[in-house]
Amino acid sequence: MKRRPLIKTTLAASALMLSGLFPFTLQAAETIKVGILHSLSGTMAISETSLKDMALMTIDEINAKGGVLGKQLEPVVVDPASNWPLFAEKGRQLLTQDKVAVTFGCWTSVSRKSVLPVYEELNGLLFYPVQYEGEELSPNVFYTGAAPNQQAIPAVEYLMSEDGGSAERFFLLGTDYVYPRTTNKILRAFLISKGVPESSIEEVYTPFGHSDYQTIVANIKKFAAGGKTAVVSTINGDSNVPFYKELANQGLDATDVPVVAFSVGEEELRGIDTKPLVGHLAAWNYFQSVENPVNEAFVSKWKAYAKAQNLPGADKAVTNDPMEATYVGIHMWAQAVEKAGSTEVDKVRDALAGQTFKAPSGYTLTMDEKNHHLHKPVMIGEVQEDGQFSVVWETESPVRAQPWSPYIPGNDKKPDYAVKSN
Amino acid sequence: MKTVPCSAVIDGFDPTGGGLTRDAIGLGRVAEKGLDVRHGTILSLEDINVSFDGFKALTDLSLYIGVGELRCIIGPNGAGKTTMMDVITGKTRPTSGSAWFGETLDLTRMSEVDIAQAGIGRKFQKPTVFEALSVFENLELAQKTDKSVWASLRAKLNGEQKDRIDEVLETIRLGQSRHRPAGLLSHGQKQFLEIGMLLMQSPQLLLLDEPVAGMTDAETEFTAELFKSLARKHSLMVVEHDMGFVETIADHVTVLHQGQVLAEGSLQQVQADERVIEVYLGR
Amino acid sequence: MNTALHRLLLLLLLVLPWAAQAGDAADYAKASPAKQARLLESWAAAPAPERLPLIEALRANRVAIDQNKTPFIEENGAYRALEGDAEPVGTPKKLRLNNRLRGLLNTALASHQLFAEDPAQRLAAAKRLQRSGQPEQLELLQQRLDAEDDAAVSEALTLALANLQLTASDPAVRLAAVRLLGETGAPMARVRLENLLADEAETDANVRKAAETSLAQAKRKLLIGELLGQAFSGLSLGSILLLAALGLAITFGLLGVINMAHGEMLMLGAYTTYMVQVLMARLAPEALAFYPLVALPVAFFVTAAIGMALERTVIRHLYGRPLETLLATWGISLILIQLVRVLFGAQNVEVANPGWLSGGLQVLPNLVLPYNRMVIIGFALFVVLLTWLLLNKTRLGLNVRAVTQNRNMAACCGVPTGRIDMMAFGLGSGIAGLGGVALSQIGNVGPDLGQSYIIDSFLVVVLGGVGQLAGSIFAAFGLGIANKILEPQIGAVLGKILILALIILFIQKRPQGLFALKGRVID
Amino acid sequence: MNQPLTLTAAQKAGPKATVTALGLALAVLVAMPLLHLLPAEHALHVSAYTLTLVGKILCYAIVALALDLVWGYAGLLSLGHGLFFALGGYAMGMYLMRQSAGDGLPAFMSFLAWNELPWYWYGTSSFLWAMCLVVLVPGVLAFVFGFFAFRSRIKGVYFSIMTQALTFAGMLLFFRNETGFGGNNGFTDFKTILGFSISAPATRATLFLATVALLAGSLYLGFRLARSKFGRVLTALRDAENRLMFCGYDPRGYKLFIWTLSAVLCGLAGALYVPQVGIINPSEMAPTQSIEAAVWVALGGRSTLIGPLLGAGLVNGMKSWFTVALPEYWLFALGALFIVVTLYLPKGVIGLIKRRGE
Repeated sequence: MKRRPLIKTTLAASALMLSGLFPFTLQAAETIKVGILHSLSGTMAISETSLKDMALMTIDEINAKGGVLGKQLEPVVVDPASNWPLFAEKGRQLLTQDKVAVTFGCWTSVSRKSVLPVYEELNGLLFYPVQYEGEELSPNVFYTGAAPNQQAIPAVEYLMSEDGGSAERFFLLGTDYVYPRTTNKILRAFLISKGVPESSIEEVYTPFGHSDYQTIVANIKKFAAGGKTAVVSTINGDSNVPFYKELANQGLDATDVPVVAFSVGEEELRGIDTKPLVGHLAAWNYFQSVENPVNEAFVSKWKAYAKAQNLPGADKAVTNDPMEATYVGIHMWAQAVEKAGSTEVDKVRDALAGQTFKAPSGYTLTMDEKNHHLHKPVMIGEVQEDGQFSVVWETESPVRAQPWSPYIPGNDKKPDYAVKSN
Repeated sequence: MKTVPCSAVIDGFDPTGGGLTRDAIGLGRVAEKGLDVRHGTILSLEDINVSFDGFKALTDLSLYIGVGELRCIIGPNGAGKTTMMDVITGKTRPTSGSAWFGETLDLTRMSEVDIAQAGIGRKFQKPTVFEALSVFENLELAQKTDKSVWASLRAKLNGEQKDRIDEVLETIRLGQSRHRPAGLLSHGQKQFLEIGMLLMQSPQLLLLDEPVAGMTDAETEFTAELFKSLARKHSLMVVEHDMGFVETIADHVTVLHQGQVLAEGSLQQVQADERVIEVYLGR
Repeated sequence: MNTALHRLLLLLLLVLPWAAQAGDAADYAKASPAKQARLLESWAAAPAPERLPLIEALRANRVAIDQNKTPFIEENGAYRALEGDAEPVGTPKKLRLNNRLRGLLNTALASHQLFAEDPAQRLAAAKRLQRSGQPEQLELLQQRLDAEDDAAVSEALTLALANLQLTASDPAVRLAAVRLLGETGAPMARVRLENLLADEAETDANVRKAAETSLAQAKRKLLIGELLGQAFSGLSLGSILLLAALGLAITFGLLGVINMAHGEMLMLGAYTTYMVQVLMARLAPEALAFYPLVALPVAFFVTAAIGMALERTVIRHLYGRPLETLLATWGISLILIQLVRVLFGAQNVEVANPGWLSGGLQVLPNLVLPYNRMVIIGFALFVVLLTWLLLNKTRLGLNVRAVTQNRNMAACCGVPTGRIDMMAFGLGSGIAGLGGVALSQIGNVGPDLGQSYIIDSFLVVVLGGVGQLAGSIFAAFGLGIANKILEPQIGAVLGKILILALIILFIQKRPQGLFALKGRVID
Repeated sequence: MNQPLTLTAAQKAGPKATVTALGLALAVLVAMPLLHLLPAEHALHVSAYTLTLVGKILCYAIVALALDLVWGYAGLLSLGHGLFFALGGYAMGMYLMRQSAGDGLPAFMSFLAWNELPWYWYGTSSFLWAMCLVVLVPGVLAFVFGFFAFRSRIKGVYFSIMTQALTFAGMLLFFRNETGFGGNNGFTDFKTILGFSISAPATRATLFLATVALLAGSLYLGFRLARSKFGRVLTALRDAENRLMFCGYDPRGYKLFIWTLSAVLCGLAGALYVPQVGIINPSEMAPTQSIEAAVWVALGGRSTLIGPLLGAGLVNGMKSWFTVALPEYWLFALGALFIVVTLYLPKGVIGLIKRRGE
């Protein structure tokens, strides 16, 4: 009798999943299932929860307009709990048990890398909405966030420009993740190609969850004495608050040493007192403060949705870049399905190439014909007292992504179109 | 009833130092020769000092126990009796002084396990047995055999060993409860079980801390007889408060006070000593 | 009196060309960013007092232009023309600033403030110019130095001037400047001197020699600052570890509860701080600056109450089974985290440093001691003192110690052990709550706050010796300082790994921690 | 703990029932991979999802069993078993990475400033050597750590906290990109194992069977240990270490043996886990993972062999179910479960079954 409960549970669990499936299979004629794979608990919940809500809002919006191919979209929300193997398991569940047509999800690179083999094996379709390090181009993934050349390189170019303060020394500071490492490697190669000597570049990494930045800020000060300095921060979300607090309290302000961050957006600023940070920078492809009718509608819709759903902190709801990328991704997928006339992955993939969408960033974004990345505008925003960014610089037109950065040796041999990694 | 089965259970040791009868004593090591007790003392403590954060538990303590002797140690609370036992069994290291087991084994340099394997057995003040194991299993673990990990993994009791366990069970009158978990025994039974475990260990020197505490009169009487029979071939050191018990067993008594030997001799001699009277009655 | 007259004369002189500068705001408003920068540079070199309001308004980002590019100043939502009395056409838009303009504005503001009445303001301006003085300002600085009568300001101005005089043509001037720079110990001085010496930039042998001496002097001063800074950050980290661990030293050290929910008590303390901040902003905005002080008792009582409730309902059934308390408190911690996540959202909440906890004290040119860290060090010591007093000087403390040392005996002596357990657990939780208030001032306030401190807290308590308050204090500061000594040498990540390895080794040596009770082994 | 160190529940319910239940469970577990080989349309087909899910849980069950050997039987609560599990997984992952990289460098190395393989990667392209590493790395680490810890008689809570520090240090080390194990991303995107495609049903079925075999083997090993004199010495050690020393046993050897054995079992479980879930990264070493393993053991029932397996199955099964059914609230359910079990089921689920049996 000892083993029974284990099996019972498994059986019960699968039975429940099956019974859960039934009503859906009955309605299968009317709905298209859409998977949402974002962590709602664990360390990544801080970032991913709002993406789940944004995805639900977008699905509501599409449904309100009559759905796709005349069918309603039906979201299937699961919680991979910031546990990377669980991402793969849940991905497989979405594809094989729930049979979703598409999945929107993942934030960290590692979660994407975890589900990637599953999506390639089962020929699923995943939309990934976050800026990342590149070095990947899967036929089963569409990347609606920025590649390094759509975020990092323009930001550093801005810092080197007169308006950006003509920085000549660069302090590359990041959490010891693969994304900061790769980005900094690209930046270093880029800076050296621009004639910045090695001695003017310093690269420092902190452990994940690092919260004591005293030594590092002291080092920045020391480094900054050598000339006009800028800090390029790839510090991961949670460590930013202690970093900025330390920076402000040690008396380093943006006019002396500006910090440009690649992982700090409106959502992160909600947790920070921004008054001492005014003037520090962030590089993204979208800011909530962008002024255009599409964005106004987008922001007010989100605020209304947050209020209606009674989301925590709804009175201070903000939009940010990954949220916009999620929004754009879902709409583009819906358009592609309409165009393909089917939700079949291969057809939708073909239809996505060259798809365009008028995005809240104020530009009409295009899905590249070949490389599964969006052409995106790059904007540099300055932190304002109210926790918003004011755009101080932007590219003239959307930039095509280079997932295989030319600044990494060996990448010139990589094909510029999606192939399975093997 | 058999009253003196123990001599049959425990290997005798050869006071002349031949020791060819001794077998493996654990971790696969075999003592080549038995204990060297040429001068007739099995335990010599000389000028032992122990202090805990400035508190002197033992001060220049010297004590000798002869081969085959049954020595009782008495003394008021805090006299250092248990600390002395800790020193002998290697649990506490003296700050200075020497402790020799026989003529060759320096106890201050040996680990608790080595000391136990060399032949010093100890019964604690509070009976400690392996409560989750049965009485039989308790004795099985205590028996003198190779106690290394590998040996334990392969160990299987042979007929001779089983017989020995049965004998001891008989001796300590726990034959009926052999399969009961030791944790369910009464206090007195636990005391006997622990004594039985000591017997299984067949040590040359037995340290017994208040062995009859919590025993009925009959049990005490039986214990006294048991000890006396043991004393012929083993050395015993008994710490006891029960003067009646001491009187029945002891040929030699040592009185400890404030970490020092206050008096030594036969019970009558000691009881006549004025300092002892003062210590016991004076406060 | 003479100098006052002098200043008045000068003011008059400067006010004279009023007409010529009447269009400053308009000029600025119409210029391109590059031209704006050049304008600001020229203003910095030739300050004019009536320009001050404009610069201040620009610096505060309150200048807006309407469709005709007429500049206005925004005051409480209303717009007033900066020059003339035009009415805005359409809604004026704020003029954009960037960091370059902000820097130039600061410099321009400083050179205008050199004329201020208040010596403190002049001093601040001179100090600002030490960092960002431009060669064009050489003449101005010289002029101001001659007119200055306040000793401190004079000194600061001399230094600001020295920075610019390194390129003077007269070797004697350069020599004096070099000597002066050696005495400052400012990080900039070192770089300037190094540049002077590098590539044979300085040709005069005397000046070179003086520069070398000065450089060595400057380096020495910087090193002192650095070492002091390291010591301070070690102390600061130690005080944070201590605050995080102190509550645990009671719940785990004294009660023997492996309290995995301890981190969540810190987190609840921090969230209480947030709630107090929000409530005070709404109810008593004038006293908002003191919200951390108000939050202290509130957080203490909130977390203590939660702790006592947990003790009553769950933990009391688990005394004597320490490893099982681990599981139950682990469950509690999961529930508390998710509860906060559902109530407040997964995102961090904003807890701002009030004014008196922002910024820092400039002790040496390269050493700033942030106020919040100094306050936290003091606060940690205060909490330790409080705990010590509570445990050693009160009846409650006596009872707690009695119960933790021998529960049965204490019960026999009439100590209400149940109540004491509850109080002690409440005390430990309350202290954790106080720690949470302090933590909210330096880091994130989010549902996961506690998780990041729990391992460190346990290490501190174990390293110090379970049940030893003094041990925890030594362990916390020891870990903090060791961490900060190692970090600059081998980086934060390896440093942390090395510390963990050292702790493991240390425990081998002293299995009972730093402060272990010695004595007869009791079985 | 006055629990004799034998199959308590088994004794009560009668050995026959236990053997039948175990046999039945084994039969189901062996049948599952075979059913997986059926075509997907077949009514009895077991999906890859179910198979990998159960396979994962079985790996966790082995960890729980290994942890119970040291905690339930020897009284050493390790809060660092995730480290050994992950090390075994990493050793296997190294082999799998080499398999998918062919002659080149593993993918993450080529874009992270590695020009050649670090020395500790040598030989990992050989399956045999990788298997040796699976056993050796956790084994040697556990041996060295245990040797010093037991020599200085670290026990109880101290031991738990030290093991926690150990796994935390390991996690930080593996997080570093300079360490050469792929940093926070770890290893993913495995293609083949011994030349067979890792996603082929037959490979999956084989891996699953290997896991079942390892579990059955560990169970048998645990059973034999529990019945041997060694097992009784361990129980004695747990309850009265001092007495045991005065009986002439050196506890260090015993602790070291069971501790190292447990670590090696974890390593093996990790090695089977990685190809089935397709990823290994430092978060497996997070202290919370190890605490969770302790929760499985406690929930199922300490000092029994079946309890930990039940616990691992129940918690993970519920986790998989709750994360879908109640994505936002499942932590409440899980947390409440821990509290209820510790408060009302001190002997775990197995204790409950036993009480029912009576």
